[in-house]
Amino acid sequence: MTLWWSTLCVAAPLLASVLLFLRPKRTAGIALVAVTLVLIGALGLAVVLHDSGPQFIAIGGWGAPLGIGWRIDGLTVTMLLMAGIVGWPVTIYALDYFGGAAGGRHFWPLWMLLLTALCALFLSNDLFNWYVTLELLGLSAVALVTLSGKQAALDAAQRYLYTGLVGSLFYLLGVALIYNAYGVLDLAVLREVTEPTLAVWVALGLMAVGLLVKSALFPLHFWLPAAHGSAPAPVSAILSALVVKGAFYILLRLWFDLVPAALPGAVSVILGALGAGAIIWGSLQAIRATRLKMLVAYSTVAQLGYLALFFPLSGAGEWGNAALTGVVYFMVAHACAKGAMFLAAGNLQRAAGHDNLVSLAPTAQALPVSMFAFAIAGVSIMGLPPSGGFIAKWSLLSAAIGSGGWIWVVVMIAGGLLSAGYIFRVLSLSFSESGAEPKPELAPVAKSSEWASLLLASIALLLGLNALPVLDLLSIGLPRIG
Amino acid sequence: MTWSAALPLLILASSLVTGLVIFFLKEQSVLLRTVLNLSGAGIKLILVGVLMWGVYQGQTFEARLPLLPDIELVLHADALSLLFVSLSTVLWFVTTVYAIGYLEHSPHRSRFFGFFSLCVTATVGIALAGNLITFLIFYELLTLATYPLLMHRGTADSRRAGRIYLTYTLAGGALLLVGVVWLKSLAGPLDFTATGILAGRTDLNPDTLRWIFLLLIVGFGVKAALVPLHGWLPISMAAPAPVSALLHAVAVVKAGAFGITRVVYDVYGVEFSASLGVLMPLAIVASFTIVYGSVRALFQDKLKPRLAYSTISQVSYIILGTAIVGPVATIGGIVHLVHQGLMKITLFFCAGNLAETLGIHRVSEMNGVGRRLPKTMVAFTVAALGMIGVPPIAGFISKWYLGAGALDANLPWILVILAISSALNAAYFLPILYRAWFMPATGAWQERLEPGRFETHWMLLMPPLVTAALALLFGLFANMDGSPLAWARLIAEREYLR
Amino acid sequence: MPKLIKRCLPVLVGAGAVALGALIAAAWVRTQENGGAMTRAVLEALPDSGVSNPVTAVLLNFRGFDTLLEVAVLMLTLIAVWALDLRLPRTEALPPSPVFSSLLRFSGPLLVVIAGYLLWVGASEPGGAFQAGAVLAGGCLLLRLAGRWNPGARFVRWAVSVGLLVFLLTAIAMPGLTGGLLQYPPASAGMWILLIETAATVSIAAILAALFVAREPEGPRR
Amino acid sequence: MMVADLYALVGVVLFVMGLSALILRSRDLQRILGLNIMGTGVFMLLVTSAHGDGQAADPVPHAMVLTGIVVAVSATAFALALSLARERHK
Repeated sequence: MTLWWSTLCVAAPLLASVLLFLRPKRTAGIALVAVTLVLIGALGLAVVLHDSGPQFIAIGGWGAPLGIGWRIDGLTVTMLLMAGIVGWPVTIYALDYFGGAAGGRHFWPLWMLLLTALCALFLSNDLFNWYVTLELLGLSAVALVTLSGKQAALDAAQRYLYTGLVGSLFYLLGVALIYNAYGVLDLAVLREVTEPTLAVWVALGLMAVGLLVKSALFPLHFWLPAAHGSAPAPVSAILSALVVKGAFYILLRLWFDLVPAALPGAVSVILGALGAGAIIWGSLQAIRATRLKMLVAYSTVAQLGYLALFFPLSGAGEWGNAALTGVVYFMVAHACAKGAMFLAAGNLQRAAGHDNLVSLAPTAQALPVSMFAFAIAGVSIMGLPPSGGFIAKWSLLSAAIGSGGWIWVVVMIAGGLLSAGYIFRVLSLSFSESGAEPKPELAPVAKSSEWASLLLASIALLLGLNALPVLDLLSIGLPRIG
Repeated sequence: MTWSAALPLLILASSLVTGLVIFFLKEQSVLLRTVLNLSGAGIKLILVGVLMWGVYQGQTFEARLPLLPDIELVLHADALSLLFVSLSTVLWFVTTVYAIGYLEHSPHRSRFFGFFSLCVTATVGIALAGNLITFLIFYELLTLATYPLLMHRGTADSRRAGRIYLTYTLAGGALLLVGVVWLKSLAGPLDFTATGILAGRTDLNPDTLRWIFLLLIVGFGVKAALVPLHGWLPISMAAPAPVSALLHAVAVVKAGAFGITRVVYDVYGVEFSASLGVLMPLAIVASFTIVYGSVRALFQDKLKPRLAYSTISQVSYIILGTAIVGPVATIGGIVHLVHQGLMKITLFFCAGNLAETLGIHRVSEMNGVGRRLPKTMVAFTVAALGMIGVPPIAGFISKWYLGAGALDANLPWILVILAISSALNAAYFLPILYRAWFMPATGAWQERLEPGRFETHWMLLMPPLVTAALALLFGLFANMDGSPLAWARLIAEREYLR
Repeated sequence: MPKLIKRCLPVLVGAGAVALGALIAAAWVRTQENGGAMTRAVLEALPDSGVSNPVTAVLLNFRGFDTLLEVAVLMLTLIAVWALDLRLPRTEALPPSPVFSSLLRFSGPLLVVIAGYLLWVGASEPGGAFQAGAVLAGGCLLLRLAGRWNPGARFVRWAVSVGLLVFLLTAIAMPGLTGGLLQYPPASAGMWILLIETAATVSIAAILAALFVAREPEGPRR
Repeated sequence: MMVADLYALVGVVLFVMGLSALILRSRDLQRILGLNIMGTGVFMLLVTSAHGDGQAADPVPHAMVLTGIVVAVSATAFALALSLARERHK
């Protein structure tokens, strides 16, 4: 049965992309069905995991060294569920957003291909297969950014493309080095074989640089704000919530399987420092941003810093598990919250025709549902209870305090307060005295769009009420740390 | 889900559900909103009554919801939580009536009452919290729920007040989070137990415990308006009157004081805290706050900031009671939690009436207002005298017990502090009473009151009278076994190692 | 300040590049040979892979999933280029010259035969779908430049997607036959691979030609 | 063994040259060329790793290179189209 569910996750969106390319007329049904099938596939896998633990699938029936293998454990299924949960409201939002527009008919096949790449990436357990999925993911993301056709979007897309390709080539060079040394691409086999030689260090270094570029960690993030800020709203939601997580997921897998335990502390501390830099710098830029979508994009840069904090915390013995649950929970909660934020920001931009914060107050008051969604998502981004972000922040904090990493505690607290700085800057819009200037006439925003952003935001909230089901799922086949 | 687990959840749900429904009500459906508001508050009142009766019979009520593998959300009804939950529910019902009357024609009322109900849910959650983590969760929820109320008017200075309020409370909340996580990683589950979980724990290194205590106290001190952290309170007077009444007498300020009481009694245990030597600095800070608040209140010409500074000093009585080791002082501190709530809310209701009906904001404009608003000013006088500590009214009892407690713990200087602050209270309340009753009216408002008509909207008049009467009753019949004093005695017995 | 950076940037980047190169080269030289375990595994499994050319076996059987995603990448690129809506000037036909038309008459069919041969020989010699597709695309462009061929939108869309469609449908159908995703029955593996390769050739030719034209054909849909 | 290492060395040099060209040059075409040279460098390395000193060459790197080339082609096509679109917009 595992085969059927996992194939469903990959084949459904791929088939949908071809059908949408052939006959783009009936877009609504096909795309929505495909995303629902991905969700069903992920839920099916979750059930199978509960009954019989982690699964391995050899594609084409060939054994590990020769063929490509799929590894399905708690982490994989959590990521697939994340993709499905965020994908569903985004698809509903896009139905209305791209309704009649000419750009619409290209959005659907690209979005389905992106979803295929994501699911294939989460399932895969093979270094080179990851390269191909990364490439498919990167190119479809860049193509989606260009959809708005504006000059800013094209410039941002080009910068995004170049950095993405450089990142992929660095990753491929790392794969070449590993293959030259051990002659095998499957991660499960590699885990037993690798020892900390120079070749492995250089290969991992190159792969890490490539993946950090593609997941926009601090010094290598310059392409993200412009790309996410100028893309259409559903595209920015997909980019910030899902695409950057793909590269980080691979880094996480490599960290567990290939990185030898005797990693010098300095490397993880440097990564942590980059994360801290991302949190501080990203939040400051967000506080200074003049446009709403740029604010949310810089917030993504800041929140990705939290992910990098995982590395210094994960080496901390029995606290490592708290760090892992923290970082994975953070990825899921951030995906839902950031997706909802971009959708809400999109609603405000469509209604007002612009998104500069200075004159957005009347629009904010005219769209209470979107502002409510933005507020709930903001609560999760700030890590305040009762939200998923709080659970993630709690786990990371307890890992940091447990292992005595006081700098990381200070960084996380400062990050939380700074994020409150820019989130409440937006929320105070809905309280400003708007009686004075005349009511601007607002473009109609579909109810379904507003409720889609609220649905995604409340999922981020529900994640905070009871973390046990997600953590039980996550612990199946959890790679032990240290 | 037995009845004993369901009741606390029902109490929470009664205001949460009505709040969420009110959010999505249209602005014009006034009747439905009022009915929902009052029924929500009414149901909560009844449920809390049932809860008190149940606890009185010896039943234990506890709801446990799993949150993380080693952490649970616990709602537990013990004597201390009952005191605060009953106070907040009664005062909530009264404030709801007042708010409906006060905001009769203002915009955004659905949004206001939505967040209003979220606030009460958070306050009741704080009261019923069974462990430090649940307390923290509802504590942060309270910040989020009160921010929109503070910003309700949307004027420039209410936005400034909101910003300052957020900076203080979020910073405090962050420190609190670090303290709680640190304590959790050291001491495991932090369920509140009568004489403190850490009481017997000599294995933990005292210095770390002192650091954690500091973090917790600063976290709670922000909302309890201890001196260096009180900046947000006077500025947040820009909010409408029911919100100021809510912030000062029931929700935010009390949450901070209640937090400190929980930490000292049920987390550290009062003897263990004394042995750590953390209570003396707390007493000193509290005393300084008492005097500082009263002194600043003297110079405030505007009525609401004066009441704000008076609150800063009054809340520190509660913390002072907690900081003095001894059952008598504990009784004084805990019973003041209730008495100060009643008296302060009366004062704010009257201030609201003055502003709403006659447009009076400054003490200097209050000459002869007693003739124009006799009932309101009677309530104001009762509450003001109670604040000063004049006998029959409740305030006297808590000051009496605090003084006796200080003598028991042979800390005479605290008696001096109490005397000074009572004098200062008199110094800033009596002139107001003198102006209102004995000075001829100079304001533009009409001197005589036409007979037969209420002096102001009945919904604005009833609440202060009810709370003033309660303050008087709790003062006169303090020794009855249902009164807050009896509850405080019950709590105090439990808190000390026999 | 920026002028200073502008002047010493090349030196900085050069030094960094040399260091990086030295590091990679050192890592490469230092690694001992991996002993060719993979080669033995491939040669061992070759007989029941349905083809005799090991590279094609790896490409279409052992690591078939990579190739499936790769065809998706090609199709994705075409959609992306069409989404850019370049509106390039329509490539008008070259003026009719006897040399060009005779070249066309001779090379057109030849290219198709070469493409067919490359496709067929892929099973045993170096060749296969990508090489054949590229040659076929060359042929299509020749016809387009001669203005002889302007296919309709419907045809182009079907030609572009037939490769991915066939590959995906066979991949999904395989569990029915052999119980494994993309696992061909050993007996008829060669036949399945040829089917996929043919469809892939058509698609690759169509995609590469369409990429050259870079203009979404206005079909009946407009 | 020397010859294989020579090819590997050339591959590394190409990679590094392509990278520095990409960073230093600002015109689109030069950057796309830089990217292609980097890709070729990596493919050179992959092909050298297939070297089986004497017996048959390892087919898997060859397949990887084939896939890599197709991906490089599509990336370059998209990059060229994107720079064309930007020119047209100005």
